[in-house]
Amino acid sequence: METKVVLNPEDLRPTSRFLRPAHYASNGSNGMVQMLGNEGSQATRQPEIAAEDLRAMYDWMVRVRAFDTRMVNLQRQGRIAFFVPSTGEEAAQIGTAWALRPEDWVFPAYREQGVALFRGYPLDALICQMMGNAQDYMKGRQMPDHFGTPRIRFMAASSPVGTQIPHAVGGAWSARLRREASVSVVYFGDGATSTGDFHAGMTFAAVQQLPVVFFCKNNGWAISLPYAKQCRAEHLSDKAIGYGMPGVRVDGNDVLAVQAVASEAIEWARSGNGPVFVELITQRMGPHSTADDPTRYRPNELLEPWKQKDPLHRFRSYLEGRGLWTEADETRAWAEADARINAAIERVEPVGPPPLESIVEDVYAEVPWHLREQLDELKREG
Amino acid sequence: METKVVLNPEDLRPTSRFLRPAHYASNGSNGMVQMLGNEGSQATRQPEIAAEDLRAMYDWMVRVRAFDTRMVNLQRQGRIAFFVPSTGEEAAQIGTAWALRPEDWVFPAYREQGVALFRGYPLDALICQMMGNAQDYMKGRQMPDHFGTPRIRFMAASSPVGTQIPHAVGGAWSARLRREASVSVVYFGDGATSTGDFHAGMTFAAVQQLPVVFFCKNNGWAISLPYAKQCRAEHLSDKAIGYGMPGVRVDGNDVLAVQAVASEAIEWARSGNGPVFVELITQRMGPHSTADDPTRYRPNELLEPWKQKDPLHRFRSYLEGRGLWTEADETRAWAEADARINAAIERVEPVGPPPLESIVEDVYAEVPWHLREQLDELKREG
Amino acid sequence: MPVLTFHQAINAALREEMRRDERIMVMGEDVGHVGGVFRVTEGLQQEFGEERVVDTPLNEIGIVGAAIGMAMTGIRPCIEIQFSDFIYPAFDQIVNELAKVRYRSGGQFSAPVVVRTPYGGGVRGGHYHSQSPEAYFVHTAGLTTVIPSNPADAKGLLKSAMRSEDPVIFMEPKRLYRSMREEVPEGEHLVPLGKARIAREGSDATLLCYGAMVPICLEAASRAAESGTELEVIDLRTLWPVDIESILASVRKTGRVVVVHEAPRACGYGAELVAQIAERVIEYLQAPVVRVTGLDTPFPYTLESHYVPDAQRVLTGVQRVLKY
Amino acid sequence: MPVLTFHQAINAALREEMRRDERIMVMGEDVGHVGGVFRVTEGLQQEFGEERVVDTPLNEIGIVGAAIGMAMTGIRPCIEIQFSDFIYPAFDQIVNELAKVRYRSGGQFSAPVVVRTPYGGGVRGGHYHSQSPEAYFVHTAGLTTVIPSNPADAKGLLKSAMRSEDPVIFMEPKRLYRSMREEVPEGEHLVPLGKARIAREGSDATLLCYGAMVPICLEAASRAAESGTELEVIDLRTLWPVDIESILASVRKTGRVVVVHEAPRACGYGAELVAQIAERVIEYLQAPVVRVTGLDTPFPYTLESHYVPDAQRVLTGVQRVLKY
Ligand SMILES: Cc1ncc(C[n+]2csc(CCOP(=O)(O)OP(=O)(O)O)c2C)c(N)n1
Ligand SMILES: Cc1ncc(C[n+]2csc(CCOP(=O)(O)OP(=O)(O)O)c2C)c(N)n1
Ligand SMILES: [Mg+2]
Ligand SMILES: [Mg+2]
Repeated sequence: METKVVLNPEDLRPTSRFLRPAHYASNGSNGMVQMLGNEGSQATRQPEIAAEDLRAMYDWMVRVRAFDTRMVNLQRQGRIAFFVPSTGEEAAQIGTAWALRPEDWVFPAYREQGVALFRGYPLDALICQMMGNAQDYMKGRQMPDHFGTPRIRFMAASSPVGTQIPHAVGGAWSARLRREASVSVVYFGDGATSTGDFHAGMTFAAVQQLPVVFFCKNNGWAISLPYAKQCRAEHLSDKAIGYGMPGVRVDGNDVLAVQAVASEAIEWARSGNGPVFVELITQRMGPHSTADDPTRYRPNELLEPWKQKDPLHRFRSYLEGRGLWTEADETRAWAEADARINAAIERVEPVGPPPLESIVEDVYAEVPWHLREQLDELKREG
Repeated sequence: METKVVLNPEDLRPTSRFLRPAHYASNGSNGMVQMLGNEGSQATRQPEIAAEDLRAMYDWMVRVRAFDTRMVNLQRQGRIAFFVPSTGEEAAQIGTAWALRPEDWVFPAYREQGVALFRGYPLDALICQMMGNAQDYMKGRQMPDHFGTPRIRFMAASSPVGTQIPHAVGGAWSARLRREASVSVVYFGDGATSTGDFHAGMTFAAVQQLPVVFFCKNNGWAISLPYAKQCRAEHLSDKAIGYGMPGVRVDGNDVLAVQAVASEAIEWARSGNGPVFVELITQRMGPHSTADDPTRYRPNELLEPWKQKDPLHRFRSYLEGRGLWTEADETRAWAEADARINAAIERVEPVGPPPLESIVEDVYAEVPWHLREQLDELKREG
Repeated sequence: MPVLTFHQAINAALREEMRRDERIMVMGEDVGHVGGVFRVTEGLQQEFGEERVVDTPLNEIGIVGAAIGMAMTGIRPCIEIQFSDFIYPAFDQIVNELAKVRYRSGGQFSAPVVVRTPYGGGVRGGHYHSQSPEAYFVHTAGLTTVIPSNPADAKGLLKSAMRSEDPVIFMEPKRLYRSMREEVPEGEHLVPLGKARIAREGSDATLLCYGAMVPICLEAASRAAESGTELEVIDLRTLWPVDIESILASVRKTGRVVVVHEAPRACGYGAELVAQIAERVIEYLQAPVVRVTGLDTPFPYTLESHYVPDAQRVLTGVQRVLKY
Repeated sequence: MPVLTFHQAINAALREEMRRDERIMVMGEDVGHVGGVFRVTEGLQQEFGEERVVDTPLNEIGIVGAAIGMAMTGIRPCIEIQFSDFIYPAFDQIVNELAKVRYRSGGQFSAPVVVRTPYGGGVRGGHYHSQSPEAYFVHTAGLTTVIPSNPADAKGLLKSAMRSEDPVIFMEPKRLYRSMREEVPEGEHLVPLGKARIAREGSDATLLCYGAMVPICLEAASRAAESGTELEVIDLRTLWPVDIESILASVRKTGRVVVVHEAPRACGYGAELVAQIAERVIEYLQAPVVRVTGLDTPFPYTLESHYVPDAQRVLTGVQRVLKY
């Protein structure tokens, strides 16, 4: 099997030149960082990650894929109303999440279930959120996939695209003010780079040199809009130049490259060097959401090459090549993941809806008079 | 006297490489285009502008400066309530305006009196706008400096910074839809590049490859905020890269360079090559507005070098060097400009306020029932 | 007459107007190639080409801002904001620009843009796919706000909006897109802006409503009729400038009024109706006007059915005005 | 007690709270080095440093958005929007984020941000330096909207706002910044949110007002008193959630009400007051509530004095309720 490493060894050192603004600013069309070859070829240079951890990384990717598959399934059966799948984006999620410390803050979009699970969002609670039931941390107030909790420093997502970007900047700013050595990371898509919120966030982060890392998952689509109609620049990472910020492109289906770049970016930011923009090149393999039919706008041929680049497949080949993964491991990993999910569904599906009273709670810290009245009215009328 | 031309002769041809995206995208810190030396030194290569036109150009710069000076004066005397001076930005105004055709559309900010006058905004009407009287085209509805009229394809300015940027993009788009060979140009400041409207306008213009030219007058300040706190990139023109658009930096106090770059950018856009971003490097020599006291935030030393680079002074030296301008010309130009302005003030100052009825007009095409009622109420109450 | 769903009726209006008037163009997120996430603009790009039906980048400032620039220079954009919940990034362009272009230029420029946007609950959309922001627009001088309640009106009102010289916020009750079908007149069917419609005549009390609340109010009226109470249902159609005469005529007749909307109550559109009625015909009122509305909370997900008024809540409101 | 102008009183509140609570930071356009275009934040950067008092780039999305991120993670931002006319670029962050963070997260996160912003006419500012957008915020569930009318309240209310667990839109009547001076209690002077103030007692009619309209209403009341009419002036202070009890008590006493604000009328805050009164105490009303407000037009420049209510217009309104 052919091996290749595109990333220069020099580039893996904490404050290597690859994150120096000058390097990136002057080289808008620089190459994409890659460690795993396409289609399962091997990296010669081994990542600085223990064998057990590499196995765990893959295991996590399996869990995320299994969760995704199962939720789409539940939606088809009408057991949850909606779902936003992230199939194809497992490496982008687990690779970046791996690079975070517990004290770091995550500002997600709606396609980051894997990041949440990895950080310790309880599976039961996550499924409760999909069901919007009484045990959902969100109290059933939001559509599926709009979850979060301070327990794992994972903010509660909203739907408006891009709004979380300035929040993350504020999170990083807050950390600096509170002398906390944390980094804020924010996830968003290619589409989000067009929003005013993106522009605001990038501008503020750069001017203030805040410890924030922008993870842009360029999955090729904003619902039906392809990249070329979203942005005229060759690469989204080119945008970083205009903000005076380093911008990096990484193969988002290569979990080792993602982990390496993410770690470096995060530690760069943590060390006070300012923000970094990371473009993760990937592909949304499923529909935008369960309400979408991608066959109306995305030719199947377009997906074929991406199927070859499946992040699980590539990483598994690598692990197998190093003798770290076997067919038996594979069977066990999937069986365990499925079993865990099934058990969780079984546990939480009987949970009922949140109580009627909750409809007026949390608008303010205390329920004010007019909402008490409106609740009373509801009770009388209903 | 030393002569120098920084601009390559090659660069003055309509579709020269200097507007090729690749050139600019890969060279974020490219030099600033300059034709006149600093402090009045000469350009060896003569611009392709007839001697009479060069004289007229300077004459216009005098008129703009004279207008500015007089309006600040009127404001101090309480004869107008407010004014936004553009002293120091005459070359940026006349150089760009010179490059426009009558069929082109101008989307101004509030600091473009010179562009308006040059395009034929009647002096009387402009002063009426400053006074908000019955003969103001705007019917006295806006603060001074918020003027415009379709007669010269100069849109009515508003105060929110940046909002005119997507309008200009729409104007260019409209021209393309209507098969009109016009270009839309939009003026805005360094501060405006931080707005969401800027980001929207640049993104849409680039993706649609519209005939629009972005004239960003980088005068160093957004009220009290200096460039370094607005933007971390070395140059505003670097921003163009992230949109996949050519970006050019030009000495905004060098009317010949401004005219050359503006012409090229405008004809580039007119020829269907898409949008161009032009950064005009200048300095706001006066206060942000008559309500501002810049001594509170701008050290006087900072202005000194800029006084040397005064756009009128530099261009006059050049003209004198070529034997195109004499002391007598100078005296006459100022006298004529002042006389014209004084005559206009005298004519329009007696004009009264707009009639009370006008307060409810133009909210809609027709005055609706509720506004007729509200006017009646006013009349009864007043 | 063809039978069309609500979304087909809007599609017909767009198609007919685009055929009639070359100046019209349509843009928004996902409106072109796939015909919109609700398929309302389906087939338009195929018929009118990519120049007149445009998929835009994800930025509402750009959609509204570019439309204003177009409209000031001779194009008639009919733009879509994918959900009215996502209209706020463009709020500055709408409030400070779109609504004020004519006034601030002394009538020299105008911006006849139609902003189409689906609104309201009933699709399990939670906070961000269910909002009813009409009051923000009614409070903004210079805008005309229109909300149709049925396919025929949707077509006729949208055609009028597209011919208006003023900017129109055209809000579409998304829950009716596919759930309501009826005969829709072909061709030149124009419903004038600023005119309400008596959806059902009655003399015991008046229900003032619009959009998705009209079928709810009609259902309530049918149920009330079973027990002999005759409710008049006024479908306002244009929220502002509102057809005040039709409202007053009905109030003079019934003396009892219930205002129904799904938007939050505080400073909602219902408040303006209450105030108008109180100012003009208080002497006819036999009971205080009752507001049956959404709650002053963000729009919930699981408890949505408690949030949006239904026929039962409307009838409870009716009882309150009848029993006063 | 020191005599302070309105803007000095706000400055004092900011200064004292920043000394008391390290978590507070201030940011906005031009608020730092020069202390704001109205000099309200003057001297704060000098005292608290560039880290806690920040001049931001020109983007309101960023100001509000970053403040939300800060507030969710333990900082207490008190931000300035230079003029309330320029708050709309941040409208999405305010309506969809700031107001909903607590609700959508099931109470797990909150965003206690204070948004200070000068509003209203009286400074010859035309469309874009005179607007009164309070109704937009009152209509947005999750926000508390506060408008002080005098220096002492400005200080006491702002201090309370900065201690609130909920986001507060704090609108400052810019025309009073320098024109109003009075004694302001030093130190721990807290005026509770949600409590109105009887600015003048009277029994013939009630004037409901806030912010810059309070001195206007007081002037009207003095003039009315000369001819023997005793007007009660209620300064609402917190617009929402409003102190309904104080309003109702006054209405029960006088039976006649004039609501005064400079914002446009349609769906304005006055409409909500009319509706609340009509719903709760209609039987006490001896005349329909009259609204004396700005016009439903953009804010004009030259004709500004006709647009903003003055004592004369208030008195005409009073005549209408008295003579009904
Ligand atoms: C402000 C706003 N406008 C429109 C939408 C509707 N919408 C939801 S997701 C989406 C596309 C987002 O694309 P991208 O940022 O690339 O993220 P992806 O879904 O591909 O992960 C759009 C247009 C929205 N949620 N918010
Ligand atoms: C959206 C918005 N925010 C704030 C303001 C207040 N303001 C007026 S001008 C200005 C600075 C503009 O700077 P720049 O764009 O560089 O233009 P310049 O005044 O230097 O010509 C600011 C902050 C505004 N008008 N609009
Ligand atoms: Mg995407
Ligand atoms: Mg500037």
